[in-house]
This record gives sequence, structure tokens and C-alpha cells, in this order.
Amino acid sequence: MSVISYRQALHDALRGEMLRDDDVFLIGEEIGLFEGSYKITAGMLAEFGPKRVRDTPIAEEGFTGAAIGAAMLGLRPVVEIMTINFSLLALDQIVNHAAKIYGMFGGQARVPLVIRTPGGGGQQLGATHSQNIELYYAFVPGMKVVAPSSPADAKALMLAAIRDDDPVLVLENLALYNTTGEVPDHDEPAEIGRAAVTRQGADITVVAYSRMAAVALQVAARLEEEEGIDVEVIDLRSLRPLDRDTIVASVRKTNCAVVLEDDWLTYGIGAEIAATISDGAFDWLDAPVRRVAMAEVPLPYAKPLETAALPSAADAITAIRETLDAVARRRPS
Amino acid sequence: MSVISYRQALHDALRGEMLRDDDVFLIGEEIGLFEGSYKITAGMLAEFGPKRVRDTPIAEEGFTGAAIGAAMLGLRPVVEIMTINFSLLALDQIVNHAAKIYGMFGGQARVPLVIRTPGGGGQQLGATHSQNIELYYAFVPGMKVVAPSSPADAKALMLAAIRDDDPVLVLENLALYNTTGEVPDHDEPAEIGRAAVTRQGADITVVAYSRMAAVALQVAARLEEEEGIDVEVIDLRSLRPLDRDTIVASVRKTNCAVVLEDDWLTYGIGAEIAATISDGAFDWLDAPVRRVAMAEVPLPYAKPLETAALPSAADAITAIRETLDAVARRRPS
Amino acid sequence: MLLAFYRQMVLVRRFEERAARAYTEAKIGGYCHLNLGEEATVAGLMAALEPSDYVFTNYREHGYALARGIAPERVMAELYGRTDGVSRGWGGSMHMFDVASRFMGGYGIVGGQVPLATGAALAIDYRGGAEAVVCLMGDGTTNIGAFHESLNIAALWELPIVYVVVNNGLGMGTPVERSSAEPELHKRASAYRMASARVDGNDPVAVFDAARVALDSARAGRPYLLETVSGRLKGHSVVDPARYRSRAEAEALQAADPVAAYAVRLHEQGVLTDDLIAGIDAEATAIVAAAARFADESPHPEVATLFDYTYATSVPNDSRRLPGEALFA
Amino acid sequence: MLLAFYRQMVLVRRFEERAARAYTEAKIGGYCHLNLGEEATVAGLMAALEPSDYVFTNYREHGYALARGIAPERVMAELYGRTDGVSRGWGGSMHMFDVASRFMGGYGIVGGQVPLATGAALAIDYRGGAEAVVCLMGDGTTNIGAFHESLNIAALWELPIVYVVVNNGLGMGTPVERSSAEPELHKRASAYRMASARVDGNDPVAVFDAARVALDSARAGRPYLLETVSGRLKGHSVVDPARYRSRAEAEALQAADPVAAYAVRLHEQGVLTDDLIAGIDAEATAIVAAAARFADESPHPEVATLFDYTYATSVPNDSRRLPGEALFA
Ligand SMILES: Cc1ncc(C[n+]2csc(CCOP(=O)(O)OP(=O)(O)O)c2C)c(N)n1
Ligand SMILES: Cc1ncc(C[n+]2csc(CCOP(=O)(O)OP(=O)(O)O)c2C)c(N)n1
Ligand SMILES: [Mg+2]
Ligand SMILES: [Mg+2]
Repeated sequence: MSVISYRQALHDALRGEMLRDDDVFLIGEEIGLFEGSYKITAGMLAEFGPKRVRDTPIAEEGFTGAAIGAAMLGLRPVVEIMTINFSLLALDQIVNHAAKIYGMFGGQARVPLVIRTPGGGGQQLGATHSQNIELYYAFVPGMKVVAPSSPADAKALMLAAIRDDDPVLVLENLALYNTTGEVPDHDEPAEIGRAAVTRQGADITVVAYSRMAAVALQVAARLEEEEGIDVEVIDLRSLRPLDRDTIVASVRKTNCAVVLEDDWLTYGIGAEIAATISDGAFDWLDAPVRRVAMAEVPLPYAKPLETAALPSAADAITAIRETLDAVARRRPS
Repeated sequence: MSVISYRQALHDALRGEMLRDDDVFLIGEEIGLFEGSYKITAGMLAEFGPKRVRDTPIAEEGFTGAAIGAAMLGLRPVVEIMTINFSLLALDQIVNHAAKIYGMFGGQARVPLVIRTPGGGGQQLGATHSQNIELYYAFVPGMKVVAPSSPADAKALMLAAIRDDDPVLVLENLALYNTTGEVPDHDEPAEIGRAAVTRQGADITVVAYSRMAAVALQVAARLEEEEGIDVEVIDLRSLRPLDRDTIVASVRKTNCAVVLEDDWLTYGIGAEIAATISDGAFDWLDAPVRRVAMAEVPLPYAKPLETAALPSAADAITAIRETLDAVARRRPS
Repeated sequence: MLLAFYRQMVLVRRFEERAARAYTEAKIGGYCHLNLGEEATVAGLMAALEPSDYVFTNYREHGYALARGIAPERVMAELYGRTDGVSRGWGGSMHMFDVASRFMGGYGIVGGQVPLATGAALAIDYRGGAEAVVCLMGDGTTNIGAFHESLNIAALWELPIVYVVVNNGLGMGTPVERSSAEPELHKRASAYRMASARVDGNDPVAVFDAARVALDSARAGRPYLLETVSGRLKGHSVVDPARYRSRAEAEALQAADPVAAYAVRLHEQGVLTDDLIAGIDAEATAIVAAAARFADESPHPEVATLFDYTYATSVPNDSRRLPGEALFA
Repeated sequence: MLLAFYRQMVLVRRFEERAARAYTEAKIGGYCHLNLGEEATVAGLMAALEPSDYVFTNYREHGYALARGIAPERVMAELYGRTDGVSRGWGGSMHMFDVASRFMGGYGIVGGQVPLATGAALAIDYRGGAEAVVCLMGDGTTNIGAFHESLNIAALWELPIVYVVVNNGLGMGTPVERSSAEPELHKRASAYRMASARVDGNDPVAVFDAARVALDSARAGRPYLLETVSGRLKGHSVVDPARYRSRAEAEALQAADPVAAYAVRLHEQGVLTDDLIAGIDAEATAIVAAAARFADESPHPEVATLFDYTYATSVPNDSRRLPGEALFA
């Protein structure tokens, strides 16, 4: 075990896989000479050369599609899309091609592709550069979507993604890159499709992923300490497939739940989580499932507006408290 | 009132607006010479000429973006995207530009744009040509998304969309084009943002939109006749904004609900509907909200597979019956 | 070779005619685009490839699949949506794929195949292979962004690929001059310093020769844009009556029918005789009839297989639920 | 005019230096891309426009906004995210917009502005107006699909638009030769039969003259591609140390600094004197200092305004909920 950053964990996973398997290569804008917009690929061009660390023109559709084509011939490309916002330009290649090719041709061609891309707001990047649109991928059968919230998961899920024979989108997060945590030194790929109970608790279930899963743990620690509330935290880790059983089992135990998400509320990822809980834990639920999500506006640049629009730890605490109040009101006393 | 087809209703609305307002023009692939892939624009080139009925190169991003730019200067373009599947190629222009421009520039530029595009499977068009991805637009603040299920709504919502100063996506449906119904002869734009109770009922609420809202009415009629079940049907009509109050008010009355949708279940439009009902009607609900949706696969070409994967009236009936059974099990008898 | 071209062209012609008939008999569904008028390009181009080369194309691909050596039965069975289809019935007319013959798919999204094919060329280059990729597309496809991005990437990285623009004069109902500001489509290669040529797509020999030049260039790391000029004898797809075309235009096209023209030419050259023509025709007709019989007898896929091809690497919690089933039992 | 160019260039230079400082003081957030090195292009190009013309550009647009006549206070206030900002604090550095001066926006998505600008030209043409559109973009932007689709459309429909490629040699850290197979970017116009030229972007007069030619052409229905060649003196954005550039390269750029070079030239021509240089500099510095003061004093937007700009036509059921609020009371 070493304590390293989320950035470093991603870097280590990529580098390890590059060393392990010659078919793995990196492709994307500014990943080589520039060493990556967020420096995940720092040093890689020098170590592996331009064939395996391939800087591309600004052509998201073209280079993502090229990676898909290369994957069809058995290579294992890892595409960096600088931020998830720009992935809209490659969406047709991802949704209509990468995710369809295995099924549409009756299982004849595999697409062992990884797309790494960070989401996240909160950096005053404005409406077009601050979106959380993982939904666009999580919605699509044929895609797999993972969302690590810790350095350990960043490494383990990246390893799993690269070794998987299907297109996997690895959702990174701008606000998590500098966070640190313990990471095993050896390679231990995670199992894609499983959520994790990252904190056991009895009073309420908080379901989250990516940055909000980290916020959930902070909030849980604080609520335990300050108010004695015992929060169970579920980190989804995999948005597709979605591990409904783990979520529902938790709520059947705690009887109430809050969902935290960084995207817009209406139709966001949390809608599915809330619907799933309301269905699978129907007879156990003592209060409506509360969702904490981004305000439904094009995210403004101005700091006070941006801050108001983004979900925070304080919002999570409000939602948890109000949900527990709602439970108390409904439970026979 | 006249009985006309959904196709004719769309055509009439477009033609009427073209006659009424010189700033309205049509743009898209094959809408002129070819008279439209699905013939909504038949006769329009001959009547209005190539300036106002503009055939484009195959360049969804380019011509949709051009329409957005023209709208910024005050024109009122109506873009046809041949099917919603191809809209992925224009998604960056729609989501990152059309939907952002009003907010991102502090309210200085309006984008009075309409995008008309059909969704729908069931025609053996295969995995890339049969998708229902209205979610991609309904998720986005700044967009408005309407989904008519009847000829009357097709006309009324199209009129409203063209007269609205924001980007509006009008979701049409391949399977609805030939359906017929009564349509007022005069122009009566609908109010965007309101659902409709298209059938009053006491026993169960069925929420749907587009094709499935038409299926819901058929199913309701059949269940009434054959089993005396009194179904209330809510047609969403507007996916964004979403009229939560109308939905919740109905379920507070009927105490149970089924959601019908033509897209994939996980993260689909129905997830938000189910989550909304489970929250807003929490204390009224006597059984979990059941969702009927497409099987989560890239849609196969082969007819038996396609049929199995798509939601049908029979599936809706199963879900309604099973939900009423679940209610009966839970209600004190 | 000349005779082989002719045989191939006639087979494609008869196959497509049979497909059109089967469509009207409702044996085939969805969209169905035919190679009628494109037979010479099909024959010449496919003959120029090595077996180890890769082919990517669009939805108008039946003929290319046949000429690549895929059994007509399997192509027809795909049209019928049956388990013996070349894509196991999952793809249909627009999505033929055969891994054995490196026929890497018909694609229904205009331009969708272009980045993919470019990536296949990248994989060849990555591995130092001697194969090349042929990426087919229609004239209308040269106006879409993916075309530009891909050609730039291929030229920049010197990838072994030939882009073939099958210029049939129309994208659905839109003439080239109304969609491309540079209607001499091969000239677009200059924006990428890429070599290019235009060739008569009604002449299989000319196509073959031009394709050889293009492939040699591609294998040497100089990607190439080849434009073949031919006509589309019928509508855009089987259901399109092509009313936007004048009777004169339609008649001119029929008069220039490449199969008939090539037969005349070979006849003049003494390569074909009347008997041979009749024999080749009978042979093609028989093959196609047998293919249709085979397709009709091939089983429909079982509903139990619906969830077999969502993922190659299976994972827990994959959804395998039919529309009428509840999420929780 | 020569002096006016110089004044403009110095103002942009001082403004950008001040912006960089304000960024390190955390007065400005997000990404912040400067026009350092691009001043001659800014001055020459903007001077060639009529007031009724429209400008679309990318995120590297402060200088263009200033040269278009937007008050430096309002540009600076936008960087500070204040209500007096040119986009009311909603846009920031990358998204300046001013409807009065027909400055139709900086855009942060590479290439995003290109279809929009093309559509603005379509609107002019639709109405039979005499205005033209100038659409700015970087060298790296010529490789994206939207560029291709838009230029084809503009040429096909003969729209009044000038596409200006500001070639500063780099897209972030990637040199032009490593991203464009045709590095003489203006030549890409030939793929659309479009007229084009390359001009020295360090010379405001040359840019002005070339822009006039281009605009005349555009107004006559012949869209135009103009490439201006200059250098980027600093990193891609304020936070980029540009380590990928060798010391020699960086020094060569500084040596060719267009503001200094133009001062020397005007000095030699007798247009500028040492006093005048000092005066212009002091004036620019004062303007910029006042702008920063103004920005600092301008109010932050109120949270109550968060939902003001989602829709222009208000509708029932629009969500106006803060993250901590419940859906149902
Ligand atoms: C992205 C996209 N836009 C539109 C369509 C609808 N469409 C199918 S074929 C076609 C015309 C293509 O013309 P061309 O490239 O010349 O090929 P051809 O059909 O003539 O062989 C169009 C517009 C599509 N399938 N994909
Ligand atoms: C679609 C998209 N891809 C990537 C980026 C990230 N990005 C921002 S600026 C830039 C480089 C643009 O280079 P160029 O067009 O030469 O303009 P310059 O910055 O040199 O003025 C990149 C890749 C983006 N903003 N949008
Ligand atoms: Mg064509
Ligand atoms: Mg540049």
C-alpha cells in the first residue's frame, strides 16, 4: 500500500498496462508533448514513444473513431477525451459504433476500447465546460461506464477497463485528481458492475458516485461525529451495469435514502437510483428518496452563481437531516 | 375539426407558419427535391422555393449549427433531422450551443430554433437506426422538448415550438405518422410544459409519451371493456419542462402507476417519472411504480428479436394487472 | 479476369433484383439499398484487394460482400434476418460483416465507417503489417465532418488506406453539385496533400487498375482517395420511386447500364458469346435462387438469444429483462 | 490609421498583461487565454470591419472584443465575473458577447463557432443584407469536422462570410505540422473552390488590407478563407508554462514581438516618436488600470438571478430549485 493521488493512481494503472501489454496504447489530444491537460500521462511519451502515446489533431470524432477501428483489429486503445464535454463530438462514434458493433454484427467483432475523460464543475469553466453528462453513456446498452471516487478505485477500475473486451468509459473528475488515498502496489483489477458499501451504517443510506461519493464519506464522518447519525454510503462505481441489489439491500436495512449526484436533477443518474430504491425497497422505505443534484441551469461563470448551482456537502447534510425528520414523522412513535 | 393524419398535422402546422411568418424557414436533408424522407414537407419546395425550403449536404452538425446561428440573428429555422439517431452528430451544436447561448451570454441572444426529428423502433432498421434518445435533450436545461402523441398535439405543439424563442426539440415518431385523429382547423398553439390527462380513470395511472401514450389509450380502452379496469392516462407531451404536478395529482388519486416508454429502462425517461411519483405521491402509493421499457440491447434486425425487445400493448397490460395485484396484496381487505 | 468481372457483375445484378423482389414479398424488412448500376465498381475494386486486406463500407454493400467471397446464401439469409445470415440476423441489409473475409461491416450512419476504417489502418501500421484498408463511401458522404477528420489523420500518420468514393451522382435525391462545393470529389484530397484519382466506375478494368495503383500507394504509407463515377439505376432504397429524377435522366442511366455495356464490349472483343452470356446468366440466376431458398429455410433467431451480444466480456448485473418483466420479483 | 493600429495593439497588450496578473491574484477564474503575440492581427482585422458586420470567435477573444469597441471596463468586469461584465458575468474569459457591437461571442468548444457564424451569414443572405460575418478560429481548429462542413456549406450557398484562421503555430502544445496534413492552412479552401490567402499576422496593415479583400469577396457572395500567421508569446492559457517549447523557440518569438516590431517600424517611418510611444503606453496602462478598478467594484451577481437565463420564453414547470431543496415540499 502507498498513499498516492487519484492522478497518480490513474497514471500508474496506464503505465503498468502499457508495460504489460504491447497492444495497449494511448491516444488523444495533448497527451504526449504537452503531457496531458491534467498531466495524467506525464512522462509517457518519453518512456513509450510516439507510436504508443499518440498526440492527435483536434478531431474528437476522428480519433475516437480511429481508436474504435483499431480496437476492432485487436488493439487495446485508451482514448483520452480532454473533458467529457468534448465527448459530445465523438458521441456518434461511441454510441452508434463502439457500443453497437459487437451486437449489430452478431458477436463477430469485439471493441476492447477505453475512453478516459473527466467530468466536473466548480472551476468556473462556464456552461459548456462544466457538464456531467455520463448519463449519455450510462444509458446505452453495449457500453460499460465506471466512475472511480478514490485513488484505489481509480487504479482498480482502470485496470479492469483496459482488460475488458468491451468499450468502457472511465469517468474521472477534475476535483478528484489531487485527492489522495491508499492504493495497493500490486495490480488488482476491480470487477466492473459492482457497487461498494464504502461505509457501513444503520440510519440512512446515501448513494453516490464519483466526486459525490467522496463527499458522501466526508458528510458521513461529520454527521457521525457531530450528530451521532450513522450513515451507510454506497459508491456505485459502475453506472452501467448498475448494481441494483447492493443499493436495495442497504435501503431494506436503513429504510431511507438520499442520492447525491453532480449532474442535473431531472432525468439525471439519480432518477434511476431513486426509482430503483422506490421499487426494490418499496415496503421498507419510511420516507421519499431525496435527491441532491445540480440546479437546472447552464452553469454560470460567476463564482457565487456557480457555487449556488452546484451540490455541496451542506446540501447533502440538509437532505439527510430532512429525510430523517420525514422518517421520524412517519414512524409510529 | 377535421380527421387528418399525424403527418398531415405536422405538415399543416409547418405550412401555416411559413405562410404567417417570413422568418420561418425549413432546413434539412432531402426535405425539398426528395420531399422529405417521411414526406412531412411534401410540396413545400414547390410552394415556397429553395430559399425557404433548404436542402442541405449531409452534414448534421454543420446545418444544425447554421440554423442556430441564423436563429441568433432572429430567423426562425425549423430543422429536420431525418431520424433522431443522426442527431448525435449535431449534439454538440444543440447541447453546447443552442441550449447554452441564452444563458452563457447573460440573456443577450435568443435562439428561436425548432428541431423536428422522429424516433422509434419496430421497423427492422437495426441497432443504429431505431433508438429513442430524447433523453439526451430532455436532460438539458436550456432545451425544451415536446413529444406529441396525436395529430392534434402534433399540430398544436409544433405551432408552439415555432413561436417559442428557445430551442425546442419536437420529437416525432415513425410509427405515428400514419395515425389519424381530429385536429382543429384553426391555429391553437399548445402550452409547452404541460402534461395532459388524456383519459380520466380511478383505478391506476398510466404515464407515457409519444407512441406509448397512444398505446396507453388503446390499452385503457381494452382494459375497461374486457376487465372493467378504469385507467387514467397521462400524456407527458412536454419532456422538458416536466409537469410533475399533473402526474403526482393523478397518482394521489389512483394510488398506483405504470410508466410506459419506448427507450431503454435503466436511466430512461421513465426513471424520472417513477422517481417523481415515488417522491411526490409517497404517502399515497400502494404499490411500486412499474416501468415498461425496451430491453437493454442494441436492437437486432431480425423480426422476432426486435419484437421481443420492444415494449408492446401486451406488456403494458401485464404491468397494469400485476401492479393492481400488488396493490390488492398490500391493501387491507 | 475479364470474364470473371462479368460473372461477378451479373451475380450482383441478379442478386439485387432478387433482393428487391424478396423485399416486396416482405421477406426482407428495414431499409434495403441496392448496388444496381454499381456492379462494375464492385467487381473491379474487390478484385484488386488481397485476401488479407480489410474492407469497410456503408449500407449499400450486398454486392461488395458477394464479391469479397461471402457465400450468397449467407448474404441473402442476413437480408431475411436468419441465424445463418452473415451477421446472424442481427444486422440486416445495412450491416453485413464477415470476420473471415475481413469484411468489416456495412454501416448505416453516413460517414460512420470512415473513422473506423482509418483506425483499422492505424492498427495495421502499429503492427507493421502489409495489409491495406479499403473504405468505401458515397459521394454525399464527402460533406460530413468525419470524412475531413479521417482523411487528415490518415495523411498525417501515413496510414495504409484507400478511401473510395463511389460517386453515383446522388445522395438520396440530392445531386452532387447541390451538396459539394467541389463536385470533382477526388480533388478534396488536396486539402490533406493526399494523392487521388477519378475513374470510370462503369468499367471494371479501369476500376481494377486504378485500385491497384491506389493500394500500392497506401501500402507504401501514402493514403489515397479514389473516386469512381457510376450511376444509380433505381431509387435510393427499394421503396424509393425516385420521382425527383426526370424520365430522360432515368432513361439515359438505363442506356448506360454497365452490365449491358460490358457485355457488349466483351462480345466485341470475342471474350463473350451469346451462349456464354446466357450461361452466365443462368448460373447467376440459379445461385441467387438457391440463396433465397436457403435463406427462407434458415431458422429465425430464438428470443432466448436476445441478450447474447450486448457484451463480449460478461459482467455482473447486466440487464436481461424483457419489456413486460418487473425489475424486482 | 497606422497610429490607431499601434494604439489598439498596445491597449490589447496591456490589457492582457493585466488580465494575467488579475488571474494570479485570483480575481479571475476558469480558463484564461490571452492574445499576447496576436495584437497586430487583432488590430488590422477588426479595423477592416463595418460596424454592421458580425464577429464570431473562439475563447481567445479579449483583444477582439476591445478592438470591436467594447469598453475595457466591461471586458474586464466579465473576467471578474461581475454584473457589469459584457456577458453579465455568465460567460467569463471564454464567452464574451455584445449584441450592440455585433460581437456574437467567444466560444469554448473548438470549432463550435464555425457553424454558428455560417448560419449568421445565411441569415444575412436570407434577408438580402449587405453585412458580412467574420469567423475567427485557431490553426488547430481547421482539423475538426465542423470546419469542413461549414466551409462546404458557405461555398455552396455563396454566403457572405470570411473565415479567419489565426495561425499561431500551435494548438495548445501541438505544432501545426503535427496536426494538419496540409500545414499551409489557407490551401484547404481549395476543397470547396473557395478563395483564400495567407498574410503576415504580425503586420496590422497587411492584415487590414487582406481582410478588406476578403470582406469584399464575401459581400459579393464569394466566401473567403484568410490565414494570418503570428506567434503565441506565452502559454496556451495563463496557467500553462509552455515547457514543450524550447528556450530558443521562446526567445525567437519574443524577438519577433509584433508590438515592438511595429513600434520600430513606425518610429523609422516617423509616425511614432519616443514621447508618443511613452504617451500611448501610459494611456493604455491607465485605461487598463481603470478597467480593473471598475471590475473590482462591480457587484457580483445575486444568487436570486440564477434562474433568469435558462429560457427566453418562460414556461410553466421550469425547474428553479437549488441543490439542497426538496422536489416536493
Ligand atoms: C448521419 C446520417 N445522416 C443521414 C442519413 C440518411 N441517409 C442515408 S443514405 C443517405 C445518402 C447518402 O448518399 P451517398 O453518400 O452519396 O451514398 P449513396 O446512398 O448514394 O450510395 C442519407 C442522407 C444517415 N444514414 N446518416
Ligand atoms: C472540441 C474541443 N476539443 C478540445 C478542446 C480543448 N482545447 C482548447 S483550446 C485547444 C487548442 C486550440 O488550438 P487553436 O485552434 O490553434 O487555437 P489557439 O488556442 O492556438 O488560439 C484545445 C485542444 C476544446 N476546447 N474543444
Ligand atoms: Mg451517392
Ligand atoms: Mg493555434
